Parts: sequence; structure tokens; C-alpha cells
Amino acid sequence: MLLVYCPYCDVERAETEFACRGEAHIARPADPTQVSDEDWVNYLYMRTNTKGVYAERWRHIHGCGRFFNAVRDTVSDRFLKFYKAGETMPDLEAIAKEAGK
Amino acid sequence: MKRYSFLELAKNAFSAHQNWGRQWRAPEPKAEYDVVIVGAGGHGLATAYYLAKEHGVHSVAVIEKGWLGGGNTGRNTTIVRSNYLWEESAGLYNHAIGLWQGLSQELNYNVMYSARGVMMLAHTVHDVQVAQRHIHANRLAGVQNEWLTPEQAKEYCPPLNIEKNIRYPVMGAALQRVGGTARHDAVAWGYARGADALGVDIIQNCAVTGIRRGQNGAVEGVETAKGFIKAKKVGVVAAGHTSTIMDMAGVRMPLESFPLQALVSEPVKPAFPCVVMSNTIHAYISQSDKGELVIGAGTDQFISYSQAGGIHISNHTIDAICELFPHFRRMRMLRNWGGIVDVTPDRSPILSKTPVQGLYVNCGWGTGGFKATPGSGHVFAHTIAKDEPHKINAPFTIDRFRTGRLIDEAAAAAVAH
Amino acid sequence: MSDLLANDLITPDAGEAPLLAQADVSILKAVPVTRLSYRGREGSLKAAGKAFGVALPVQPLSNSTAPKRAALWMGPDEWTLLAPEEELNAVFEAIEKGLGDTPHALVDVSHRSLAVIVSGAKAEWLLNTGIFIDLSLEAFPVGTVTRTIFHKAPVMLWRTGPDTFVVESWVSFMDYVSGLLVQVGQELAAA
Amino acid sequence: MSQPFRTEKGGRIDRAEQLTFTFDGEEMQGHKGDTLASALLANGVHLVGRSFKYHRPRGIISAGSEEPNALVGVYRNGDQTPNLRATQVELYQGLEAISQNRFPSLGFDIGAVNDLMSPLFPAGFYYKTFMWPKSFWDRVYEPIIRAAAGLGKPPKNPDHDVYGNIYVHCDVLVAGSGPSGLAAALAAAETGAKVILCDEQAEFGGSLLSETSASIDGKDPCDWVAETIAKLMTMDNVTLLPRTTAFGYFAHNFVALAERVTEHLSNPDPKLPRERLWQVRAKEVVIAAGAIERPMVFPENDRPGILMAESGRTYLNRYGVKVGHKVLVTTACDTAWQAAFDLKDHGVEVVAIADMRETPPANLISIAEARGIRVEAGCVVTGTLGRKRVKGALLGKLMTSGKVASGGQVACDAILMSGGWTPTVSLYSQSRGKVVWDADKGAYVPGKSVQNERSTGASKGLYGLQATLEDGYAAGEEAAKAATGKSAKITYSVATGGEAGAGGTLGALPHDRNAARVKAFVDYQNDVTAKDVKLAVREGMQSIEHIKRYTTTGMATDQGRLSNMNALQIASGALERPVTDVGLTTFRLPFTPTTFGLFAGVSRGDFFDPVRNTPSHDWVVANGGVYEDVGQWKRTWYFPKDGEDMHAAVARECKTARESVGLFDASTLGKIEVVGPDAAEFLERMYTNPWKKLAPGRCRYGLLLNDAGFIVDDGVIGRLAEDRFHVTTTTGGAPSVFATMEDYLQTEWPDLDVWITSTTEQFAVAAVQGPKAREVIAPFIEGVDLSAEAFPHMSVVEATFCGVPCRLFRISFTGELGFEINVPRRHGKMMWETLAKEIEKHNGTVYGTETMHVLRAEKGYIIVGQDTDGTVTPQDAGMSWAIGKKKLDFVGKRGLERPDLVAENRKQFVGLLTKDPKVKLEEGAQITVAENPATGTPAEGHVTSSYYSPALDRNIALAIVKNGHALEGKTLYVPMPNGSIPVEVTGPVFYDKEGARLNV
Repeated sequence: MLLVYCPYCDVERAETEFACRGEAHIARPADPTQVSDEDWVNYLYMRTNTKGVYAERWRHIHGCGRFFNAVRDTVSDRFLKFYKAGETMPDLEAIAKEAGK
Repeated sequence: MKRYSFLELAKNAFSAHQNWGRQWRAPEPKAEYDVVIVGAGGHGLATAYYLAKEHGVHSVAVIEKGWLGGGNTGRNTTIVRSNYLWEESAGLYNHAIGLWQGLSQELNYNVMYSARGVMMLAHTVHDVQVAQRHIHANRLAGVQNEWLTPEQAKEYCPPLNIEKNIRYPVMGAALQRVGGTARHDAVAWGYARGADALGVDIIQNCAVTGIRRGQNGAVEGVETAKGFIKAKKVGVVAAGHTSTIMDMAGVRMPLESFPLQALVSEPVKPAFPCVVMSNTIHAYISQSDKGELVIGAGTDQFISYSQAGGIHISNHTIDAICELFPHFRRMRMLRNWGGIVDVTPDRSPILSKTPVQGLYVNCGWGTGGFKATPGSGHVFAHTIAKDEPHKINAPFTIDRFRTGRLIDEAAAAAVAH
Repeated sequence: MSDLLANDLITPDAGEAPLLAQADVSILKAVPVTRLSYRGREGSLKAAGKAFGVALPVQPLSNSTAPKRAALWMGPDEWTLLAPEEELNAVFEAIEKGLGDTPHALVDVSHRSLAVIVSGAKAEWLLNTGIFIDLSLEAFPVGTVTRTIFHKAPVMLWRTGPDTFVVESWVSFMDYVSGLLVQVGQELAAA
Repeated sequence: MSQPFRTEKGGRIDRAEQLTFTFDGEEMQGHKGDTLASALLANGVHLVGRSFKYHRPRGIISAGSEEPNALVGVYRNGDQTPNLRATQVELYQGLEAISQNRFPSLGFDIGAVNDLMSPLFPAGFYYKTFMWPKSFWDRVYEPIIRAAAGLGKPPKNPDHDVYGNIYVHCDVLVAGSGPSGLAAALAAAETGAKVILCDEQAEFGGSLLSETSASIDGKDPCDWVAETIAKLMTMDNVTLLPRTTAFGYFAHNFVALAERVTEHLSNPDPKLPRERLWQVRAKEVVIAAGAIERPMVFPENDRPGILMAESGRTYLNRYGVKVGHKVLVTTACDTAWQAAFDLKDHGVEVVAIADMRETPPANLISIAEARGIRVEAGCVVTGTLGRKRVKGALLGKLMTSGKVASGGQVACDAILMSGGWTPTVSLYSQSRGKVVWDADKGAYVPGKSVQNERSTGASKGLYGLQATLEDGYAAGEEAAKAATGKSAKITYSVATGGEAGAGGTLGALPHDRNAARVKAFVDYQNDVTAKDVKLAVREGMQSIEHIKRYTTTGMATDQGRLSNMNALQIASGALERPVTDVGLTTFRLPFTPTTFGLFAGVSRGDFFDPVRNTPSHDWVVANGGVYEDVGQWKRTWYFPKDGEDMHAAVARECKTARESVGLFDASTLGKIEVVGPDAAEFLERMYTNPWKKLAPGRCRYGLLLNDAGFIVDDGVIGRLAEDRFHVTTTTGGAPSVFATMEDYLQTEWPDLDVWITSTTEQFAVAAVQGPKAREVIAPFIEGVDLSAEAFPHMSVVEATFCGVPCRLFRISFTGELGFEINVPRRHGKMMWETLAKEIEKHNGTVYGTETMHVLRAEKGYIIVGQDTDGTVTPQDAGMSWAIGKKKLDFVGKRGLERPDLVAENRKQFVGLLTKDPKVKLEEGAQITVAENPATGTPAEGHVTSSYYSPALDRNIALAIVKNGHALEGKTLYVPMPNGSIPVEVTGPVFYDKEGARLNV
């Protein structure tokens, strides 16, 4: 049971309060009518599934209800960064480097 | 290959078992093979075996980062069944059942396939509808599966609690009698020994670090910890690590890798005659030949390569087991472990050519790949040898996610009204 | 007893027998109250607080109270507003009027939840049998309010005194929540 | 005299309190403070069990949780718990224990024939045989293997004990209470940090409890322990947990502890939990798990009476029990000598100390000589005599050539052995730390910390009392500082004596016997011998994981704690590769076997999962309604009257609802209030339908897709005001629809000024359906003109019901005139009872979900999740009308345009009528073109819903069928085991196709 930090509540809570909602920064195309089937399948299903430092979405579903993002090392399950939804994607390589990965 | 038999065993007893040969070699990789298989799990080894056995392709290397059979093959709950909903799936898994039935003899290695019966419980009206749909579909497809009333279910599995006053009473069950269990390690070892005897090189402790593609985009070989190995055909059978390997060839996959836990109890005398599964309350249980209760838990909610999951997942599995089998509450967990399962959006595997010439992929088995091992290896070998899918795996493409022709086994568990 | 923060708002229902009454912990059903869910952006908060009668707290997990009013921070754009049961319409209309055209959402959820008051020296212990939050006074001071999970049920937890907590859940979960609290609380009566 | 092996005095048992217990029915005595093992030994009982494979007689070998042999069943309340370690079972008055894995008795076990046949059963033998004849595996061979396998018998009856749970946070968790653990706890506690100290044993103190030859601050170590514990008990910031095993170290410094609360009590209060799960989030962890002594792998090293040397010392000093009268001590290290000295000092004859080292330390030799103990240096045991109890040992002299010369035979009734010490790195390893090989110590020790933990004392390979104490204090200080930033001035206690010993050995020992014929055990419980490990290597197993799996070494209930290092060394020798190249198997949780009930905790019976009821509950129960489970909700399935079965009840309910009126509890449907200036825009984007032009006071059916284009939910949505909608969802879909809406709202369209609030439980909902629905509700509704003109189908209004505010919808899921009344939930009971009484006046009926399903099926309305299954598009469902044609986007729109979603031959939603109206199709039945399809014929579709329709007095069905819309009027077949059923494809609406009954 991971320990997850909610950037809105400013507390760490047990994972059971949260729902993980997959890879972060996969935006729904702004104008779906203009995108190809390939683009659409990329949005729907294609995931980097990174072994290593990875940005993912969490929702504090049994807390404040907010979505936010986390950077986690998927090998050790260590969280390296938490940030609010809408903030730009951090430099994962830099984070990995700093974490000594 | 020296054949195994009771006689051979007795003979060797006289020489104090000093003269048994190696079950497989530990070769150094050659510079080139016709086919390189990435991943020496059950599926990869079976693929190599059938490439050599059925397609005459003997120049095959199976490259394994760790030790053979050390991934999900050696970490699963060993359930074998084929009562899947869609005819595509049932065809694939039933093909495997056919091979399971003669596998010990085929490989001359006792894989202990035991048709103990797999019973899938229904706890709600919706479950009953879903189970009935499976049974009808299976009957048409020629897959054995039958309906049991709660009383019949209890007769088949006496420890089962069919009291009406439990939280989710058992309303019946779908029973596949040819389903059961097999010995997971023996499957990997049997295929390894069989493939090795047919000339396949199994190269362990050798990580693949890259996939080399030529000017025309086609595969030229793999970079490994032991140097470059040339091959015009590369089959990736890397389970949870498929995304990472495919990324080396620049192919994005519709996969996510989740931790999946399983656990066993301390060994006890025979107490459980079959396999029982409950998708609704998340319980999967059987008893091993050794006497351990083998219990499958669920996946964690986040992707991870840690091979470890949270305790709340075990808690939720064990509470379900204790509801269904309340006298197991005093039993004790001996060992708990985790695997990394690669899951596709429709919960069905991918057994397919890829956009890259010469690159083939076999993945996405999620939480249930063990049961398919022989069938998967068999049709994947065909796909690689012929450069076109066997008709059984033809529907299991990557492209189905783009076009929308999903084989959605998860849909069977669609939300209730 | 619900002390300090909410003693004029969340009070034991005199018509109901205690669910658990032991030396070191008691569980009492609370009287019905008006509960409103207020949603809005930062710019709306001042007016909303003014209309409601107490400012909407912006500090995460905090509360602000005034006589017969409590505003509980639920999220960065969500507050639960509490008032006596009979003031529902008055409060609702006052806020709607106070906000005017400012975008916001006000929804009556008075009937959605039930509350119990868990108090006593062992209250913290009892809640920790099902809630994975550090409930020590340093980590969870009086006035802290949060949603969380109690075993398998979502709940709202509000510390109204050093030894007093209000535990709210959606109505259909309350049998589970209070039932488990009572069952586990029996242990304290054991020899 | 009873307890012939009890010492005269000494030990920590309470000699004044005598306890009676039985083992295999034989009554014996022991004392408070004994374990079952120490009490058995006091009575001279060594033989306590049989091994797994060869059924060899086995005795108690250790004094701790690593015990592989002495597994017993303990009876309580008429049922037994199997596989308990006698070394961990605390004695209580009346304890009943039995031995395991033997038939008919422990002394005479038929399974022991396996031992004679053992040449046929080397490691992995079963992979090589039992393949012919093919059918014999599951029918003959496997049942025999299974019957022979397993240890104890499983419990027979449901367990009525309760199990507790507690979540805690602390600054410093100290696992283990030996010298380093106690020092760490004390040091951390002095800083004011919140400390938890746990130990798997009943008493704190670890090795100090059996240490009689050292002192701390000039005191007896036991007194120092008592003082330290007394001090810790006075501190509010310290939680002391004896009988508590730290069994799992998870990610993010989450550690799970198992506390055995009542198992040691003779008559526990049933209110107390049997065990309690402590789920601890520790800022810092100190692992003080100690080390365990390693067996020596010599031939016949498994006879009852052969124990670990330090365990022998523990039995003596802590429990006042002599392991024998004539004891041989065999060792490769210094520490075992002290066992010999202590035994001698208690008057036990020590026949010899056989140390395999050429030159054991001179000081030890002189102490031994002073006590008159024979010392054999460069000497190993090469075999033992006896069967159910060791009677003697063969000694061998190690020669410089590496060979062994016979060293004669000694008679003894017990052998104490010590191959040296193995640090307990299990918890460290579970924390995902990587152990490193320490060549000097001949052991794997913890490497870099991955989580916030540190090992201290023997668990990191540090020995010697003074050194471990010092290290413990430092670890505690460091942990507290890291957790809280605080430190305190701490006075370290100082120890004398208990020095670290040198020496140790790994792997199989040399001997002069026929290596092919003797058994030297590596893994006792699983009967894995040195030969087996070598065989595995010979057969090509190179990884330690393969060797482990092939031989099963390390897979017994002690998880290899005794065997791993020896197996590794043997494998390393056979492979001719250094130990570090062979690898080490992973230590997995739990540290020791852990009760299922502990994990399940309070989740049982009605608390297995919340039971969610609606306000009609009491009335339904009083009126005999039958429930079905829909998710966590209890929904009334049907209301049988006067002995009706389900079919009759449903037929009556359907008929009555169509002819007069029916009342249905729709409270479980999900409800979401969508509020804000952009509410319509938001719904426009979420649902397929258009919403912007829907006038306040009107409703519309909404269809929700996922972005892949498939139907996931539906419901009626009413517009209450310009900026306020009342959305309904399916019962099961409510949480996911809400979550999906939040997802799009927060992450895709955060600019929209709209908020959603779940109101599922704010309202109780009664559906009144049928021609007399208006008459039924009219008396209670105020302020609304209910006429068809003023309040037509698909309207919504805020009104009052019996004076209570309500939201009144005129909607229908039955095809009849219908209303749904939403009142605030606390008034739901009143509403339900009022209406239930009122419909009686109109000869109406209450009805449940089954009737609801029939009525809607007669009208061809879909049930999401039954008629759709996640692969159905709106077009497939014949609901293209629900798609806003002018909309540029909505969730699922782009997905719907994908090639296979617009392809020919999609399965489409249709009605089916059996040619024989009396024949009812089975739901889930498959549909084919051919009357008698060959096996393997792909199905054209399947029956999604099938009911007897009272209104039509015939059976009807809904289905999805390939190209179904084009097949209307055609005949298809539903092949069943007893023959094919011909069916005609129809439209899905069977009743009142014009919808006339809706608009009255």
C-alpha cells in the first residue's frame, strides 16, 4: 500500500484513498474530427508503460476528489514528484538523474 | 535426448543418480540464427520447441535476461481452462487444452496436467447470465463447460460454503471438467529440454539491449549483453517487459504492466479437490500436489515492475477465500509473491506480426497466460515460420485496437444495471 | 459528547439509544442537520462565506465555525456547509442570493449522509482500527476534517475535540460503519 | 518423576505453576513459561514429527520460529490448527497437541517405507515418470502423491474467532528485542520519538534471556532486560508488542505485524481477537532480527535428539531443560563451546566437543579442559546412530589431504551442532534491499538501504554483546534523528562477556562414508539432501532459483532460513563457481507463516462488503420481498405472495402494473446534480444527445459512450433550471460515471464553469407505473397540474409529496404512464409506505427488478450491461436517434468512426420470437443460421434477455445478431442440447409499438 501525497490536501495518505488513472499527459485531441485512426488509437490505448521514471495520474477519490500527477520509478515504486493537474510535464530524465537512476 | 521413464529412474537408482545428463545445455550464442526468441518463459520456449519440431527451423536462439521460466511462468497459480466467451479466445485456449492433454508424453516430461475441473462461481443474477452465455457459446464452439446448481457445486467441491446467509451467496457455477492445473516449472523445463534436444540454443543471463533494424526497416538482429546476434526474424515473448523490448524497435504497444500477486498456504493433507474461481469477489484457489493451497490475488492499480504488490490486495483476496471456505481461516500464508502482467485494453493477447518486417510479438496475456502456453507457442511458431498467422491467432492482431475489432473478454464482466 | 467546535450543531440525537457506551469510548447518533455542498472558484468564496455566515476556509482539511454554522474544506473548490436542519431553505436562498451571477454550484445533500459522534479516550484507537490516518493530535489537530476510507466504506472524519470525532458516511454505508465500530469496540469490554 | 530432563533450578519458567498438557493423547506436565517444545523436551520427548517426503522421524531442532521439524497440530474448541511450531506454542493448562504426517502413529508410520524406497525418489523424480499410461496421472499417481504430501490436516470447522486490525503511524519501528533491538528502542524513545518495539517471542530480550555468562552494567542480562522494559513501559511514546512478528516489509516503509493476542491463553475472552494485524507506517525502521545458527550437513544429521547448539543452551538457561543426559557438541565455531560449558555446569555429561577446526581457540580449550570435557579438534561427525532418537555418533578426523579418517564412535543421547551463524536478512530483503556477500563472515549481509531502514546487531552480521548493544543504541539514535530531527543524550549500558565467536562452515561436510548412499540433510522438512542439490546441478540447473525449485530446498515452512546458505554452498561447489555467481533466492513475505484470518480481519459476513439498503428496506422485509445483489446494493427482486414462486409472482406483478398500477423502488439508480452556467455544454460533450435546447422542466434519455465508441451507461436527465440538471445513471454504473465525468471535467475541460455532485443518496425514489399511476400519486402531490397536457411525458417539476419537497419526473421504463418521485431520503420510508398503501386501493402491486426487466423488455428498452456488453455502439443498439447529429464532438464520437465500428456485419439489437410461443429461450443462448450447426460454427449473436411476457402471453427475447436489423422476419436458430429452436427476428419493441400508452 503506497503512501501518496496529495498536492491539494497537502498530506500523505494511504493508497487506498486514491485511484490511479494511468499515464499522465495524454491529452484528448482538441478536435477529434481532425485526427486519424492512428492518432486516436494512440490517445485511447498506446502507452509508454515505462520501466523506470514515469508520470502518471492519480485521483484523491476518497479525499478531495482532485486529479493530480505523480512521477514514480516503476521499478522501486518510489515517488519522485507530485504536481497538480494542468501543470506542465516535468523533465523526467532530469528527475531520474537526480534520483540516481 | 535420453528418455525419461520409471525404468530409467530405477536404473539410475543403482548408480546413485550419478549418470543423469543435463536437461539442457548452457551454450554461448552463435553469431547468427534464423530466429531469435526474446524471453525464455513458457511461451517463448514453446515457440522455439514448435519452430524446431513442426517447422524444421532448428537455428533458433532463446535469449533470456534471467533464468528460464523465472518470470510469470514460475509465478502463476497454474490454472488451465479454455471456457472463454468469444469464439476467437475459446479457439485459442481450446487449442492449448488439446495440447495439454498429451503434453507430458509429447515432451517426455511430466508436466502434471491434472484435469481437476475449474469451477467459476456466480454470485449475482448478472453473474448467472454471464456464466450461461459462456456455456452456450462454449457448447457451440465445442468447448466443454457446464452449469452446476449450488448443491451440485458443493458436491463437486465439498469445502464450498453455499449457505444463503453469506454476503454474496453462491447462485451456481460454470464447471469445465477438462480444466485444472499443471506444474508450472515442469512446463518451462519440459519445453526447454525438448527444444534444446532439437538444437535450440537457450541463452540465459543475457539481456537484450537493442533490436537492430536495417535500411528498409526490417529486423536484422538483436543487441545483447553477449554481443550482437544476427537474425532476420525476432519473436518478442517478454510478458511484462514487452513494451520495453518493443520500444527498442520503435514500436509502441497498447500494454500496461501491473503487479499481480499470488500466495500459498502451508502444505496440508488433501482438502480441496478442484480449482474454484470467483471473478465477482476476487478469489482463485486450488491445492497443489504438495498440499499448499494456491491462491491468486488481484492486480494493483498502478503499473510496476517491482514484482511486489500491496497488502490490501492480499487482504481482499483472503477475505473472499475465507467467506467461501470459512474453515480455511485458520490456515496460514506461507509465501506471497508477485509477477508483472502485461494487460491489453480488451484483456485478450496479441499474437501477431508487427509493423516491422521480421518482428513478431506474443504478449498481453494479462493474468491468465499460463493456460495458453502450449497453444500460444504452437501458433506463434507458425506465425514466425510462415510469416503469417495461423488461423487461430489471426484475430489477435495489434491493429484490432485501431480498427475497433476488440476481443473483449472484460466485456463479459460488464457493469450490471 | 461533541465538544468545542460543533456543540450547537452536531449533537447527539436524544431520541436514539447510544450505539456503544463504554467507559473509554461511546458512539452516539447525531441529529439531522442541513448539509450543503458548495462548489466554486476562489473569487466566489468571500461572497459565499458572507452569505452563509462564516468564512469558507482555504486551508486544506480545515474548518471554520460560528454559532450554528460550520464550513468544512473538502477540496480546493468544494466545501460542506453545515447549519441546523430547519434553516435549509434560508441558508440555501441566502447563498444563492449572495452569489448572484457568480458561477458556483450549491446542492442540498442534507439527506445524503448520517453522522455518529465517536468520543472518549479510546476514540482515536477505535477509528484507527479501520482508518489509515495518523490521528494523533499533532498530526490531526482539533478542527481537521477529511474524507477517507473506513475499512471498505468511504467516510468523512471531523475532529471536533481532542477525544471527539464526527464520522459521517452516506446513509447506506452507515450500517456498515457504525456496525463495525460497535463490534470492534466490544473488545474494550473484554477482560 | 515427571519431567526427567528438567534442571534443578534456573531458567525463566515459573516452577510454582505446573501445567498439564497432552501430546498425541499422552498427558504430561510442564510449567508456565514453557513452550510446547521445552515442555516436551523436559519430558524427554524428542520425536515429534515425520518429514515431508521420506517420513523420517524428526525431533525438535531449534528453539525459535525457524523450526522446520517440530510442527504440530493444536486442538482448541474441538478443531485443530495444523503446522504450528512447537517452539512457538506457549504452554497453557490443558493444551492438546498432536503430531502430524504420520499414519497410523508417530512411532509406527507406514509412510516411512518411502525412506527405504528413497533411491527411487531423488530430487525431481516425479518429472521423469508417472507418464504412462496417460490416464493414470490424475486417477492413480497424483492421488497417491497428494495423500502422501501435505503436513498437518486442515481445520474441519469454520473458524469463529475474530481477528483485529489497527493502523498506526510511528517514528521508529524496532523489529526484534535482543540486545541491539532493546538498545535501539531505548535510544529512540529517549528522544521523544514515537516508538514501536515488537518481538515474535512472548518475552522481550531475545538472546539475552538465555545468556548466563555475561553481564550488562554489572547486572545479570535478564535483569537488565527487565529494567529496560520497565523503563520503556513508563514512556507514553512507546508501544511494546510482544508475540508480534514483523512479517512483511512493503513499499514506502509500510510494515505489517502479526500480534498473537489470545493463542497463549487457556480460556481467552471471546471478545478479544485471536490475532491482530498491525499495519504500520514507520518513518524509520530498525531491523534487529538477530541471526540464526546454521545446521551442519553431515550424514544422518536429522535424527531426533540433534539440535542446534545455541538452542540447546536456550532450553537449558531459559527453560531449565536439558536436551539429554549425554551430549555431543559438534561445531565449526566458538559459540557452541559455551553450550557445552553451560550443560556441563548443570551436571550434564558432555561426551566431547568435536570442533572441525584444526586449532580451536586455546582459551576455549583450556576452559573445556578445566571442566574435564574431551575436546576433539579437526573432527567432524560422519554419521549418527539410532532411529527415533539419536544413540551415538561416528566421528571422523579431517586430514590435511581433505579426506576423513574414521575417528571412532561415541554414545550419546543428544547432539548439539553449530555451523556458525546466518544473519536474518529477510525483512531487509523484503524492503527490496540487495544483500551483499561478506566473505569474512561467510554470510550475506544487508547492503545499501533502499527504504528508510537500518539493520543492527546480528542481523547485519555483527556479533558480541558489547558490540551489538552499542550498535543498537546508535541505530536507535540515528533512526530517531532521521524521523524527527531530534536527539537526546543517552548513556549506553556496557556489557562484559558474551564475546563474538569466530569460525563457521558452509555446505556439506566431508566424511568417509559412501556418498551415494548416505543422506546428509540440507532442508529438513522437505527432505532435501546434499546429493539432491548436486543432482540438480548435474542435470543443468545453474541458477539457485532452478536448484531451489527442482529440489524444493528452501521451500518448506521455514522458507529456507536454516537451509539456504548450506544449499548455496553445495551448489556453488558443484558448479565450481563462487557463491555470489550462483545467486540467492529472494526472501518473500511473510517472515513466518501468517494466519489467513489475520489478513481477512473484520471482512466477514455482512461486513465482508457493505450492504447498501434503501429506505423501503423494513417494509420489504416485512412484506416478504426477495432481494438480489446488485453491486453492494440489495434490490428487491420480486414480491412473492401466498406461496407464489418467482415466475408466478413476476407474472402477476407485470400484469397488474400494465392493467392497473405498480410501485417500484428506484432509489439505487445513480443521481448526479450537474450545476453551473456551463452545465448544458458539459452534458453536450459527455452524452451523445443534444442538451442545449432542452427546456427547463423537460427530460431526455441520455446515452453515454466511452471514447472508444461503445455504450457504457444510460439514464434520464432532467433540466431543473438553466444551470441545473438532474442526471440519472444505472445502479452499477453510478460511481464510474461520476468518476468519468470528474475526469473529463478536471483534466480535459477545466475551463468549464460547472460542478457535479452525487445525489444518489440524497433522494429516495419511487417509480409509480401503470394506467392508474396518476390517480395513485395525485392525492399526495401538491402544486402541480398532473394532466397529460400540463405535465406530459418526459417532464420534471419540483413539487411536494405529503408536504415534503420532491422532484417529480414523468418518465417511464415500462411503457406505461409513469412517474418517478424523488424525496429527500429521510422521507423515503414515509413515501414508500404511503404509496404502497395507496396502490392497494387501486388493486396495484409493488414490483421488483425482475418485473421491471420484463416490462422494459416488452418495450425493447435496453439494459446496459445485459443487452450491451461493452462492444455495442448506439447504431448497433438501434439508437442512432440518440446521437446529436449536429454535434461536432462528444465522448465516443471519434471512436464511432473507426473502421470496424462502421463495418458491415456488426451485431445489432433485435427482438426474437420463438416459433412456438411457449418456448422460452435461455439468456446467453447462441444464435445461428443453420438449424444444426457443426461444432465450431461461429455464432451470429446471442440472446441477451428472455422472458415470459404476461402482456403478450408468450415468450419474448432480445438479442444481438449479426446484421440483425436487416434480418427482420427471417428465421434463425438457437441450438440447444436437446435440439434447435427456430426463432423469428423482429424489431425489439413487442408491446404498444406506437407508444400510445405513454401519452395518456
